[in-house]
Order: sequence, then C-alpha cells, then structure tokens
Amino acid sequence: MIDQEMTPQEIKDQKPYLEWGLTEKEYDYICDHLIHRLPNYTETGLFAVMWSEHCSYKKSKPLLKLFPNKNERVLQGPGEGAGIVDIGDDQAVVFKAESHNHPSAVEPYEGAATGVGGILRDIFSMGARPIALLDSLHFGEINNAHTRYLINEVVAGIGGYGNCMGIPTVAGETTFDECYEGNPLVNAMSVGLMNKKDIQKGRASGEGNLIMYVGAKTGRDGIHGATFASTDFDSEHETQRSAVQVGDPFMEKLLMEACLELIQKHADWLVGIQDMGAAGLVSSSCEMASKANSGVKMNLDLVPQRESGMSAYEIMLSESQERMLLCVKKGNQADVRQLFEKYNLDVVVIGEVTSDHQYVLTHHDQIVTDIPVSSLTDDVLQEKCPERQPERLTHLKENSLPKIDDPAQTLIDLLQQPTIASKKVLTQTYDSQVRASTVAGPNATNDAGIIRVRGTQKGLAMTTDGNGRFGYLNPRIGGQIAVLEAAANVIAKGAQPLAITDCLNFGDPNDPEVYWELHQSIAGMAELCRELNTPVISGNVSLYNENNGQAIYPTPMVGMVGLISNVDHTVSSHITQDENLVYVVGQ
Amino acid sequence: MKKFRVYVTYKPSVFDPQGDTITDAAKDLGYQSIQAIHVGKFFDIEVDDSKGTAAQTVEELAEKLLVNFNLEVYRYEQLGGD
Amino acid sequence: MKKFRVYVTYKPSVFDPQGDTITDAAKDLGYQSIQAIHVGKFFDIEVDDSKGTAAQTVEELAEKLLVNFNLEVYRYEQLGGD
Amino acid sequence: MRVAIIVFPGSNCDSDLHYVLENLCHVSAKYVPSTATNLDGFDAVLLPGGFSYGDYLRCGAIAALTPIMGAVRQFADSGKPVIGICNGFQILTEAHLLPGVLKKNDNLKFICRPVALQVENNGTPFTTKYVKDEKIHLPIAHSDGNFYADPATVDELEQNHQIVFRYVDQNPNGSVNNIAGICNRRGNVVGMMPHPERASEKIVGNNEGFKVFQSLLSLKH
Ligand SMILES: Nc1ncnc2c1ncn2[C@@H]1O[C@H](COP(=O)(O)OP(=O)(O)O)[C@@H](O)[C@H]1O
Repeated sequence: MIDQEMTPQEIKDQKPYLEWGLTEKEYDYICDHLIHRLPNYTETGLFAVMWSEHCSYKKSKPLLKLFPNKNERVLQGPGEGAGIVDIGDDQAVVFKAESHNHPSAVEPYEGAATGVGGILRDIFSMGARPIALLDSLHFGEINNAHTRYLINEVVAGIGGYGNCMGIPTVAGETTFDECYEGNPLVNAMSVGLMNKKDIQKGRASGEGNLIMYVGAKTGRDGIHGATFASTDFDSEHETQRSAVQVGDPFMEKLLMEACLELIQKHADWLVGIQDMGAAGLVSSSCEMASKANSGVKMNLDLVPQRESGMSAYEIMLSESQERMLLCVKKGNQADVRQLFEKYNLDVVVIGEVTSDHQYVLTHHDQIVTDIPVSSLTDDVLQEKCPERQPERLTHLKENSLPKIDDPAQTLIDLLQQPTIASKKVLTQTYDSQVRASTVAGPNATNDAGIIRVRGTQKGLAMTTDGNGRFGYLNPRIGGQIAVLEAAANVIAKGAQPLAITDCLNFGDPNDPEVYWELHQSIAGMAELCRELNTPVISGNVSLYNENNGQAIYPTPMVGMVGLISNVDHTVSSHITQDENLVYVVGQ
Repeated sequence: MKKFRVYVTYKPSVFDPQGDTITDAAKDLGYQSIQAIHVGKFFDIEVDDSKGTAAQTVEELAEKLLVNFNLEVYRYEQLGGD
Repeated sequence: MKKFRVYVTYKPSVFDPQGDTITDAAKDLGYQSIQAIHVGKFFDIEVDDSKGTAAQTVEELAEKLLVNFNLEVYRYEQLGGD
Repeated sequence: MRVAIIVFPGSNCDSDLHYVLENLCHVSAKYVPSTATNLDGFDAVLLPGGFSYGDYLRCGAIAALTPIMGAVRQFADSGKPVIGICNGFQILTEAHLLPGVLKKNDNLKFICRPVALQVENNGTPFTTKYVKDEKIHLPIAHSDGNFYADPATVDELEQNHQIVFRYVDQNPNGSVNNIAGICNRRGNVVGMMPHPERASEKIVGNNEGFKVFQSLLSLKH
C-alpha cells in the first residue's frame, strides 16, 4: 500500500491525514502544542488512529460522564478491558459489550466472528474465564436478498467463533427494520467469572520491565479499521478497504487458556496485560504506558509478522486478531516464553518500559516515532459538538396510539412480524449449553439467559435489550426503556440487577440532531441506572451508523447482568398448565 | 452441455488459519520437508450451452455466488464436454 | 522446491448436500441452464525436494491426513516449480 | 476408578466431563494432554467434545494423529472402556478405532438442541444402567454429526448390535439408519454425538445422560 513514505513536509503540504480522519486543526495543534515539530509518516498515522472517535471517544466522552459507574459492588468501572462487579464469596463477574457494525456490513461472517473474538479477549485479559456470550442484532427488513445474506453470515460468524471457543451463547435479541439495511448492528457481549484475587489491569509500569507480544502474527489486516469505523460509511469505502480481518478461534482458544494459566498460576510474573483490539499494537501499548504514567520503547523488527515488507505504520496499525500485549517483570521473560510455547503460540519480547514518558519506536534500526505517550492518549482535542432537537420530534403528536378495530387480527399480524416471531432457526446454530452450566438459554420462554455458578447456589441472569423505534420516537424515554426492559427481563428470572454494559449505536455525531439524540439517550439511560442502582461498568460507542447519508434509529443496546441467590428457585416465563391464573402487576 | 471448473482461493494477503494449522500438523507428523499448505475449493459446474453463453453464466455465477471478493479470488477453466 | 496440488472429492456414491444446495441457489438466482454443481477441495503443497522424495511425501500426507477414504478420493499433480 | 480425560488443543468439553466425574461421581479424573504417550494406571479413557485443531481439516482428523492416540489404541485393544463424545467420536472414527465417518449435517448448519434417542445396546460399559430400548433425551451440539459408512459396514454394525444410540422421532442431521452412537465389535469403545455430560444434573434441565457415567462407575476392577 505504502511504498514510499511521504516526508514530514510533504505530509504538511499534501495533508494525507485528512483522509485518515485527522482534521487540519488537530494536525496543527499536534505540531504546535504537543510535539513542537512536524510529525513523520508513522507518527501522523498513530495520531490519526489514536485521535479517532473509536479510540479517543473525543466526541462522546463528555456525554458518557453522565453515566453513574460506581456503587458498593463495582470493583472496576469503565476504562479497562471490561468492568467488574463483586458477587460475594471472593468471586466477581466481568462483562462488556462491543459493536462490530461496520466490519460486519463489509464482510458479515468475519466481521461478526472477530467481534466475538474481540469481546472474549476483553474478558479474559482481565483474568476472568468467559462463561457466556450474548448478542444484539439489528438488520433491515427480511424481504431483501442481501439482508438475508447478512443475517445468515452474521449468525454463522457468531456461532462459528463462540462455538469453537466453547463459550455458550445464552441470550440476545434480533430485530428487523428498514433503517438498518446496509448498516446492520452487530453487538456482542460476554460475561466472565473470576476470583477477585486474579484481577488484572492493562498497565506497563516499572522501568526495565518487558513488553511481550503473544499470539497470532501481524499482517496487514484491517489497517485503519479504527478510523474506518469512525467515518461515514458509504459504498466508496467498501472498495478502499485493504484487507479484511479473519478470525482464528482455534488460536484464540489456545491464547485464552495460556493467558488464564499465566494469570491464575503465575500472577507474580505479570505486571499488566491488554488485548490488541482496535488500532492494535499502538493503542494497547500506549494505553498501557499512559495508565501507568510511564514510557515505552519497542523495536518493531521483533514483532512476529505474517507478511514481508510491512512498514512501521502498518505494523502499528494492523488489526490482526488473537494477539495480546503483556508487561512482564524483568527476569521472568523466559518463564513466560515457556508457558506460551507450550500452547504453540508466538511469544517475543518487543520492548521495555521506560521512565521518560516517551513513546519510542524503532524499525530497521531507525527511530520512527518519538513522541510523548500522553500526546496519543490524554491530549486529544476535545470537541464541543453542537446539538439540536430533530425536526420530526417537534411535530410529534402527543397521543399517537394506533386505533385497533380487530384485536384478534392485530395480534396475528403482530405475531407474524419477524421481530416478534421465534428466533429458533438462528439460535439453534449457537452452542448454548457448552460448559454444562446453562440453566436458561435462548428460548422463547426465557426473558434472560441464566448461568449457574458451580460450587455455589448462585446464578447469573443476563440479557441484551435495545429498541431503536422507541429511540426514534423519544430518545430520552427510549434510553430509559432500554435499561428498564433489561432490568425487567433479569428480574423476571428472579435476579437482582447488578450493573449494565452498553453499545451506543448512533449516526454521524457531526449532525447536531444525531448528537442531540445521543445526549438524550444517555441522559435517559443514566436516569434509570441511578434509579435502579445499576451502574454502567463498561461499554462501547459506535457512531457513523449511516448508509448513504441516512442515520439509523438511535439504538442504545443495554446488556445487563443480575445475581440470583438461589438458582434452584428460578421460574420459567411460560404458562405451564391449564387454568393457571394470569395477573398484571404494576401500572 | 459444457463442464467448467472454478477454482477459489484466499487472496495472498488474507490470513488462512486453516492452511497454517494443516501445515503445522504435517510437520508434527514428521514431514519436515513440507514448506506450506494452502487450502482452496473448486466447483465443477455442468451448464447447458444451447445458447452459447455457458462461459458467461459460469463467470456471473462465480462472481455472484461462489466467490467472496472480500477474501477470495477465482479462476476458471473449461473441462472436457460434449 | 516443488509444488503439488492434491484434489479431494467425495466418492460418487456419497451424497453431497453442499453441491445440491449451491445448485439450487444458482437456479434461484435465475441460472436455469446450470445442470449440476459439485464441490471439491484442493491443497497446494510446497515441498522441499532436495532428497528427491517430494512426490512420495505428498502421497503419504494425502493418505494419512488429507483424505478420509470412507468418503473421499484424491488425485494429485505437480504444478510448476523450480 | 481412575479416569483419563484427553485434552487436545481446541477441546472444550473437557472441563464439563471433569466436573461430572469429580463433583457428581466422586471419582478421580485427570486431564491427559494429547502429547502424552501412555495411559498406564487408568481404568477408562474419555475423549471430550470441542473443536480439536479448530476442526480445520476434517473434524477430528488432526487430533487422530496426535501421540496420545497410539496409547488410546493400546488401551482399547486391552479391552478397557473408551468413550468419545461429539468431537471425541469424530476423533475415534478418524483414528479407525470406530468405523465410518461423521459428515456435515445435511442442513449444513451447526445444530444445538435436545433430541430423542433410543438406547439400542445396553451392554457397553457406558450403557448398562439404561434399559434396552429406553427412550431418553440428550442435547446435541455439532455441525458434523451425520454418521456415514458404506452399506456393508452399516449392515455389519446392525448385525453385531454395534448401534448403541439411535435417533427416534426425528433425525436431526441425516445420519444413516438414524445412528447417534456406535461401539466397536468388542463393545468397549463407544462413540456418540449427543452430550451426556451436559445432561447429568436437573439444574441444567436434564439428567438423563448421567447413567452413561454411572454405568462406567459400576464396572468392576
Ligand atoms: N441473536 C440472538 N442471539 C441469542 N439469543 C437470541 C437472539 N435473538 C433472540 N434470542 C433469544 O431468543 C429468545 C426469544 O427472543 P425474542 O423473540 O426476542 O423474545 P423476547 O421478546 O421475549 O426477548 C430469548 O431467549 C432471546 O434471548
């Protein structure tokens, strides 16, 4: 892709960074205030990707502050791979949701599969064993051949990855609406279980400690995937895309077992661990250094590579899957190497922690990057985004309840809606029972999935819920309803709601109306989270969900986990006998 | 009737975990001389050619149904026929 | 270095739903001239031939690993090489 | 009784078997890696489900060639009990410890759901606690569970009572003669697609598979 790299001056003159998503204002700010010189090609690429919305949350961060994220049970809130909640008996539950909307629109099987792979790494990098997967899928109307292709491939991709990993998919949701045509929403959530003592963080501290790379080799997959996910999605990008990320669940299974063995048996060798997710090596390494307030220096020649002739830029931005970055105590590198080699995984020391707060990369014996760590992670220019209530809402009739003449026919019509009809044909292709702990799986009679906690009486109920139509009619109430529906589903299984994770699926935030919707939805969700004492412990923002200029409905997805104190006492949601009495409780 | 064979392979830049795993397995079996194994698939297609458009049909079919251009490339040839 | 291609197909007596499914899909797409589609896989194998036993290695590998004789048959050929 | 659970790279039902044996059956179960070469001191060998080597070539094909399989063969030849469940069954066929092969399901999809089975042979070390022709339900979870063998082999299996479990009511995957599980001629090596270890406790909805393990426990040593 890049044979001859532009010089810093050429970059300044020709502005290739605009295409990578960096604005002129940001570029100038970086030159004048952060590094006091012109960035070279590699550095410019690193800034572009780290300053993208996907990595920096520069647009959504001010709104995310509205969410409550602490309470007496929360052990880890947002900011790490996943959030953690105490469930007693020295155990904790770990969970997070992640969107893979844009990759799935382009290559639905691999997009969905690698979405699952990514969320699982977030869970096991915290030291937890994943015990369940959930998903939230929103497609266009089913009467379209391309939509049917997307559905089949996305569902096959989720199953293909999760089944192979041996993690049961126990709940989820699938809806169909025209607004998602061409821009399906593919959100995956994973729940893990751990002993509190095993909690890990992604940090690189202690001068001289080693940065180790483990897992799959680096290829040119998904270069600029992170900025790609952060710019408007139109057909033009489809052809620009360099290489699709391909998942290897077999390698990830080995990686998971190796990482869990390291964490659970040899925590003393380890300083920190982080998944290489979006923006791969650059985001994991600079975030690990930033969180520990240290510097890091790495030699890119040592990075295991699948393709020849990769540039520093490509190595750093590659989104090859099934890779982890470790910070290992000096002196234990041979032990760690031995452990990973037992699982047939690549493992190499690629750098070390420094004390000078600089981010330094060498490639082919040249220094290709030397910038402050904080310039990539903390100094991102915050943007104030204008917002405005959408036109459509000012004219909304107060009372637009549909008139129903023939309730029986309406009921039949409703039941025929794909969104309401049974999803069995899809969910049967997911292994929902591996790990032999599924008390309730995906089934029309289950409002939430339940996994029992072996060795205790406890169970964990979990659900994903979102409804773009409510969000469209009233984003604030839509946000409230998403949390409320999740809570109702968990409570219906006899569980006490603990906390939530979310995926905020919205359109282009530069559109003031979309930004308003985002703001309102978050405010509504936050209100309900406070009310229910279910803080937001992790989550993900997916913006620019548009197809040829038309935004999707505001679709915040809520993933909730609840604790069941005695799993023997859960009830099913269906009517089990003739002459059972039906009650309506509440308003 | 004509017969065609369509060969589909991964693009060289695309990660092929299947091929890599099989290569490793071959080496583990003691076949150290094996350098690389790549997996591909092929489709043998019998087409009625009374309109003389069989080759074009095969191409269209490959592009619409048999090949995923995000990941794969293809090539086809005519086999013997009557 | 030599390069071989090993073709693996179902025995004619074994039912292959994949081929039928693709044939149906092709007809659904409107390609009525398609009579039948059969699916096979191939393995492209690069072997070091400094001992002159590359072909034999490929055969052994096919029989031990690549082919299941309950279902499948194989055939191989040498591709260009140096 | 000492039970070996073979762990192949990519096995994922190994810990479920371990849990059933240690926590529900209270017998000693040890994980044995596929790189090991002997099974001395064990009384039974279990090959778990999962995706050994990612199922990247054919299900079970690469696992069948790992070092441990030589030891499993010896163990089986000595008449001791061996069972392969799901991927374990696929591995046993690929290793020719059982005849036939597991093809892709005829709907070409992964299927996870409960199925109805009939116990056809209650003489194997894993089925003595069942009554002959007993109808049970067990979960299946596979994309390649469609048992196939040439007609002569199938006849032989039928004649020698080597069909251990048969799907009844409905055949989920297209397997010949509705075969869900078989044994070798001697009866000590069993392969089955359904997962008894996922159906060994009421709390997970079904305990009709537990008798597979109880049968094993009741063996005399
Ligand atoms: N994409 C999916 N993945 C996993 N489970 C799903 C998915 N879609 C629906 N389900 C499950 O199927 C069941 C029925 O779902 P749904 O029809 O949406 O019912 P409800 O409206 O009661 O949530 C639930 O158990 C749900 O968790």
